[in-house]
Amino acid sequence: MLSELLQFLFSGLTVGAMYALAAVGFSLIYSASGVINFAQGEFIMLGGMSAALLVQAGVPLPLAIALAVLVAAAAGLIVEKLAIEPAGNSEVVTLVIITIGASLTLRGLAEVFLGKGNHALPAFSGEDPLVIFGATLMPQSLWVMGVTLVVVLALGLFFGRTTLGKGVLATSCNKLAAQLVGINTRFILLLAFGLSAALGAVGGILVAPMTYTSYDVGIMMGLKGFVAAALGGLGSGFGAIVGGLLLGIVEAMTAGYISSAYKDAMPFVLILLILFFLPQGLFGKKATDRV
Amino acid sequence: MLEVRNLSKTFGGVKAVQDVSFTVRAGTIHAVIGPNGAGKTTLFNLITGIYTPTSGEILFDDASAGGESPDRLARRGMSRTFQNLQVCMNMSAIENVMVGAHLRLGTSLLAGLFRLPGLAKADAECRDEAARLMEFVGVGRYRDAHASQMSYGALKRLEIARALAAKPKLLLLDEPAAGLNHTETAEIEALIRKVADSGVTVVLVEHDMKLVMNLSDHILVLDYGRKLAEGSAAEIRENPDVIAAYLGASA
Amino acid sequence: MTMKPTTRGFLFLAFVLAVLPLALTNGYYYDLAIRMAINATIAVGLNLLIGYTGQISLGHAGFFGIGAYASAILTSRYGLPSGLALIIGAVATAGLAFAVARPILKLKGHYLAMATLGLGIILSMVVVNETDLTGGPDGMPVDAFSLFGMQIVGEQAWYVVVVLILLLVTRAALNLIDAPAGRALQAIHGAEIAARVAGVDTTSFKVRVFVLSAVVASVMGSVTAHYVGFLTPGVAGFFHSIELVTMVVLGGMASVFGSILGAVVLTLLPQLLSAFEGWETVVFGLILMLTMIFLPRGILPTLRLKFAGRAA
Amino acid sequence: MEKRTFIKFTLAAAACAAIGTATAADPIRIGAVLSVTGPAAYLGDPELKTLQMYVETLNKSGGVLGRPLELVHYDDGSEAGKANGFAKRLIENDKVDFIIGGTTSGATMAIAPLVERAQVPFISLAGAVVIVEPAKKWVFKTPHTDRMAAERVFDDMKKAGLTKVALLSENSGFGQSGRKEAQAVAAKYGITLVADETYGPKDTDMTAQLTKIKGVPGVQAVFVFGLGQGPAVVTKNFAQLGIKLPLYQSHGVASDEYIRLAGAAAEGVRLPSPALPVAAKLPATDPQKKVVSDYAKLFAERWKAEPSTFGGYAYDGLMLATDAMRRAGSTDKGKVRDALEATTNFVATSGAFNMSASDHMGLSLSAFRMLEIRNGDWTLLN
Repeated sequence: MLSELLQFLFSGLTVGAMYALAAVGFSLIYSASGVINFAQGEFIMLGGMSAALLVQAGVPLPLAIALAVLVAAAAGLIVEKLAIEPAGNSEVVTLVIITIGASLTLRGLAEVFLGKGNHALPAFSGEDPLVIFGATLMPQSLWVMGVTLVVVLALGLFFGRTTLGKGVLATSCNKLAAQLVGINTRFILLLAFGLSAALGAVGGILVAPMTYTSYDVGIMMGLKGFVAAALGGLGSGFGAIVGGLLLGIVEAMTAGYISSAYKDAMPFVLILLILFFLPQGLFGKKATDRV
Repeated sequence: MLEVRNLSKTFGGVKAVQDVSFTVRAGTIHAVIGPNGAGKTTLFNLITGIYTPTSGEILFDDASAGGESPDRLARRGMSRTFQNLQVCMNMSAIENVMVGAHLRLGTSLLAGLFRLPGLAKADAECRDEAARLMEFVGVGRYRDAHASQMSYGALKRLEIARALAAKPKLLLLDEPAAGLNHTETAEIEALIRKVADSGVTVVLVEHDMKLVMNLSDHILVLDYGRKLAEGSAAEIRENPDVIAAYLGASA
Repeated sequence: MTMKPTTRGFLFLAFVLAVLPLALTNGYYYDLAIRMAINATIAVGLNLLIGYTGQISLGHAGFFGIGAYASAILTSRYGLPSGLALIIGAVATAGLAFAVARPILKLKGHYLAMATLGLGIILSMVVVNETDLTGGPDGMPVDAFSLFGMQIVGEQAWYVVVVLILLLVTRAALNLIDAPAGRALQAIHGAEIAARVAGVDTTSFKVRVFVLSAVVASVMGSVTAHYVGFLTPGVAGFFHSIELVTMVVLGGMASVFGSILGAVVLTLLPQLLSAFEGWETVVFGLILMLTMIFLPRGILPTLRLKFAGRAA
Repeated sequence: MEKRTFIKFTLAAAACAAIGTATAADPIRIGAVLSVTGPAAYLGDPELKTLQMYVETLNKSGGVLGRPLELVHYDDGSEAGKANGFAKRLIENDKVDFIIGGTTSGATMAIAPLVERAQVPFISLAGAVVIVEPAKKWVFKTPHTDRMAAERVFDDMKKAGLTKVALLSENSGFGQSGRKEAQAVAAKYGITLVADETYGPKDTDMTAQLTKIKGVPGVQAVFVFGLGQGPAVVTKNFAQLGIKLPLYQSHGVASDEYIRLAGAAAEGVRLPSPALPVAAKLPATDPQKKVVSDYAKLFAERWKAEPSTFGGYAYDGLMLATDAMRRAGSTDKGKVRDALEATTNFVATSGAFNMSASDHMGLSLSAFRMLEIRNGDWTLLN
């Protein structure tokens, strides 16, 4: 029975790491702009789809990955430049609707130009599962988890050690004050979108060998990413990772031990319970009203 | 009217208000002064129920008021204005004032949906009353304006009108003259006097010493969350601790 | 005596709805008009919550779903009269909305969005999975609506019914925003702390307006179920919720007539876009983005502001 | 033609008052409501492509009854509510002579009451049994039912002596309808369903469900009912977990895409399917050989894409419709309907259709071929 539990845990961690990568993108943009970017899922889709189609066209895998990340990052920059920046200081709901519009546009373009089929990407390190205490794990899962870990560490360093990273944090804290001390907040916002899109693409590429990819995978990944980010506490990179893993594990455990029919509902029950007691998510900053 | 006993409030490790006690008698004007960060606004937030005290007691009309919600305190006759304006920019000026009269009108959602006869009449009266109050605080010319079209000084007065619309017994004014020029400050001073004369007990936080000294019957000085001194304007002016706190240790 | 602008607007709306049938030359146009009116009614109710009180909900399709499935299940599986089923659905919705409102509405901003989204998704999962009751993803048929032995059949009859409901809800919403309770709601949006200090029991108001908007969605869910005659879980789903919110924001937050306009635009758009042959999603997304970028307050308020600016 | 339609629709919608004008070269109007986008796009997309392609082809060869065909199609985005609205538009506004579509069973059931009331012949492309049982006067369908798929699989299992079967179904209309039918007919073949798990249409990992199934005592085979990428993920997870049981899929994965996605893991998977995937491997004597080969060739040439069995259903629908019109000698709706009901031994991609007043699908169980994947390709089982 230990092997079963372990198998559920592996499943949860693999899926959870995917959610975590999606959630980090949400968190990053939320940090810089206070906006929940509903187009985040489409960056994930763009990464996976571009990589898969490039490989099919005969481009070597590493080059295809690099190009796919660039494609998604470019899409992120375009969305910021053409949709978010002109909207300026609109209300948050307005910005949310704009990102939904951006998401539909990107998905629609993918549908028209990349087609509606499902595509696979070859696994990076073969298809032979590793057996650990009777449970099996695909090498690709290790890639997903490993890269997630690297991303966390890299973001930690970026925010903690670099001026640019601190600039992002300052912008999120108080845009006006950040501008006053000479931070180019427009550049920060552009950076956040480019970086989130690139991160999303990395996630989309990593999971494509296991889950396949198509023009509409962004919807589900985007939703799960938002949930994971909120669970962990919006704007907290660490929270996003924990939220993602927790979400994946709860889903796998529910499917394994309770009911696979309700496995998608369980994370939301969990979220409601958590939010009732911790209104800022697990690791979100507490805000006090100042009057 | 208002009695504060050993009131303390800590945020995390920071002691914003520490063991403060004072009494406000009915019909007086009471000022709270102190340097920035002395805990004045926190004290207001504790009294008006926005924060819950860490320890200590607040008595309003001889009944406990500590930790009670702002809307229930409003029901009991307490009203206030804010240091950072809290005007509803999504509403017209007069509607902002009418919100102040919220408790005296039918607040049933159903009554509102079906515009029951009694409600329409009361509401029309409320509108006239709000217009009178706007005249009273000196913003009558904004009667048909939207809140977002008003100047900063006018909005400060609008907040006072809204607070008065509740017909409070006790009115707390948080820096009513902040950001105003000389003339405007003088006008606000006259307005506060007028309000007090109409029988409302006033507590105010203010940095403008001239206004404080002119108006106040009693002054409470806070420093680093603690009570530094208390007394009449003349007493406070002479108090060496207050002078030291305001002018720095070098004085 | 001058007429209030809202009264003028209301009379204009009533006039348009009264003469519209002259332009509705076939059942399809009636169908469009009916769907617009249903969406508009929900949007007006939702705007009270989102636009006026400033509390977002990404889960209202869940309430729509409760009403719709209550009507479908109670009438076809338990033989209850459709009027009674509608009321039971509305009461159940009110009960659920009331029970969850207090903890949920303590949340702010995106967390509130998250919680309402979660609630909506849980409800839609129930609809998908309880196959025996709901027919599962393939859906279930719904009988015609009948009241005192009279059935509502045909587009013309339904048009009259939904238009009357729309006018009633619009009038009630206009009344409310002009009443003390409505001002309290707007004050919660504008400056919540100030509202509390003025004596507004903000929690109670948020809860009540949440329940109110949920009940409107539920009733329209029942109406839709009987009108369309067939129900699938999509009606309770996340995308329907987003669609409803988009109607409110696109038309104009805190504008009753804006909501109606938003509902009209969003109902009509997919029909117009069907000419774009595969580009529908792209064009829809672009229209959504461009409208919100250039008319950030929503169509109606921005136009009104521009118009007023020119007149002044 | 597309451009003309576009302008006309825009004008019509803008003015909100279009009046259909009849011209001398009055085309036969075929209406279609398909799920070209959304979760069921996997089905709806090849269906639309097929209809467009064959309307072109038929028109090149002179149309039907000397009149050209005109296709009026709408995308319901995989939402039944929208399908209902678009069907109303086809009937009331576009005044079509015939309706094909309803990609999903939900969409079909939302359209059915409308065509019954308006008396328009209608061929659905969805699988559920409820569409044609009991038979509705104006409603027909081309695909095999999900019950037939379950029966074909259980029949094969029975022959192999497999009686304890785990069911893993997709949480979509296709999967849940299949699950219901599988449960209904299992006993008839002496099969006990020892597990009943589901997965979401866009799920990315099914190892949890499969681990649970693996742990069920006595389980002898696994039957998956789903569409698109989900069953491929299941197949990969199945291999990952080293489960050695026979794996059966439904006709929902009868496309080359499935083999490409699942790769080596798909080796040995069995499923029921129309003849299309094995068109080239059919014996020359097979009556379907020509029709499926021609369809596959034409589709691949026209769209530079793999033909799919779902497109085949649309082909069958259009051909049945035009055949009925030819036999009826007019587009009179009542006569076309009667002719359609009288269809006998009409060979199409799904099999030979024999309609009757009580059978509005007209396919027999033998029309389903049992396939196995060997060496990365389809093999026809006998």
